[in-house]
Amino acid sequence: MLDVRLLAQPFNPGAFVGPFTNAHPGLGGVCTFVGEVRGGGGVEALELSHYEPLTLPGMQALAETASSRFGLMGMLMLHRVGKMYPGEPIVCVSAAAEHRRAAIDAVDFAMDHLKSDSWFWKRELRGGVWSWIEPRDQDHADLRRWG
Amino acid sequence: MLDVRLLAQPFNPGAFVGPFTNAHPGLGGVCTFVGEVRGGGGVEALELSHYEPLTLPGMQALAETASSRFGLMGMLMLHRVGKMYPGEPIVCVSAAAEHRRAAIDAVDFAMDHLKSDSWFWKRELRGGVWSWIEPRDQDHADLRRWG
Amino acid sequence: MAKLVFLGRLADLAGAAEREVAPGTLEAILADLPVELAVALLDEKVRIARNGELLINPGSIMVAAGDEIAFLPPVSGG
Amino acid sequence: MAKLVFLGRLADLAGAAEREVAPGTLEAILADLPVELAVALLDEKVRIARNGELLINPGSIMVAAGDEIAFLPPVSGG
Repeated sequence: MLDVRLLAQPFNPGAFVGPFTNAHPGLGGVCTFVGEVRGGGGVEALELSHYEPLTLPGMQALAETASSRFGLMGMLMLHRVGKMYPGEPIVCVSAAAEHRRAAIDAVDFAMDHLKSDSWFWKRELRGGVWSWIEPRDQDHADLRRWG
Repeated sequence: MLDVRLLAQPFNPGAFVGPFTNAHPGLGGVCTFVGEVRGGGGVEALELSHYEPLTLPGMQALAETASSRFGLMGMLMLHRVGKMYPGEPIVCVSAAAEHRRAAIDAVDFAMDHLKSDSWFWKRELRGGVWSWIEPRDQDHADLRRWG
Repeated sequence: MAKLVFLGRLADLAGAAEREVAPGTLEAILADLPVELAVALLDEKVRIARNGELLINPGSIMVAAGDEIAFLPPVSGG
Repeated sequence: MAKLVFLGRLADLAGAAEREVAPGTLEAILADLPVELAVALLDEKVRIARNGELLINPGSIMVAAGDEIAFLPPVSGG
């Protein structure tokens, strides 16, 4: 089962991961990554914008790629958009598989692609001033790991 | 925070992962792996035995090693013992870190070591007959990944 | 009319997330925009999509009435 | 008395998870056990712990009253 969503409001990852896990009887393992907004360096808020016609279809395609590449039973992929605050979950990716290596690798793969190859633009509020976050070289290095 | 436990009764991973996450304000990400008892191949039940003076101290040492190797903010490590049934969680490892790669790698590392280098002995019930599960070559290959 | 959509920092530069324009060639549409904005939109790192489809070679397209042309700067990453 | 603890399949072979024995050298204690069990306990893959400490060279140890000697076959893995 692929469950891919953009969420405009704060969410509780456990409320999605529990039902996702239960939807796959016979699984061997579930790996989940939850990213939160970091508050370090004086960040007061983060705003994510997306482009409706590309962002969700792109995530759906990524979930399908990860699912077939790693032979998953299912993948859950949730991403916040809009304005959010330190400590709030921003992304949650879960992979259900028969074997743990597939589940862990699929989450690693999906996170690398979500972070650097998905249609999201982020800006941060520091000291009352919004500024856009530019791409990082590390992201391209992360992607190259997957050939 | 290191939270390492042996559990003799069925458990709900979310009930541990939620509070574990909340105990680390400022984290960037949490990676969690939950393994369940697989019911394939006619397995009716699984029984895990452990040796009290070695098993829990060994897990504690593993959590400390993973935590310092990957610079974690915390690690949660839960393992069932006793008799369990297909679909029940058998292991749950969570790593909280500032950056996602550390969290994901720490879970991968901890699972490889928990599975093949910890003091647990498993037997399976199939067709009313219990039989011990022997070590697998794959486990040693998994461990060699970490040098 | 057609619609231009500006993502990320391009929206700041354009002063709005969207802008209505008359149909025509993309070249002509850009020529009517403030120069600084037009230059930013033509940056080689900015991808262009028409009606949700990324364009491989957007330079010479015709923008029809009802089209939505999106300008997508590099995503923010990690 | 001292206590022997058998883990995993060794408990099946011993017919019990634990066994009380008189103190003495490990060699003498094993010699009093059923031969098949003694052979299995001496398998090079079986680790031996005294009072929760793994022994590097258990061959010649003295087992004192109150000691707990555990026999640990290879763990099950994956």
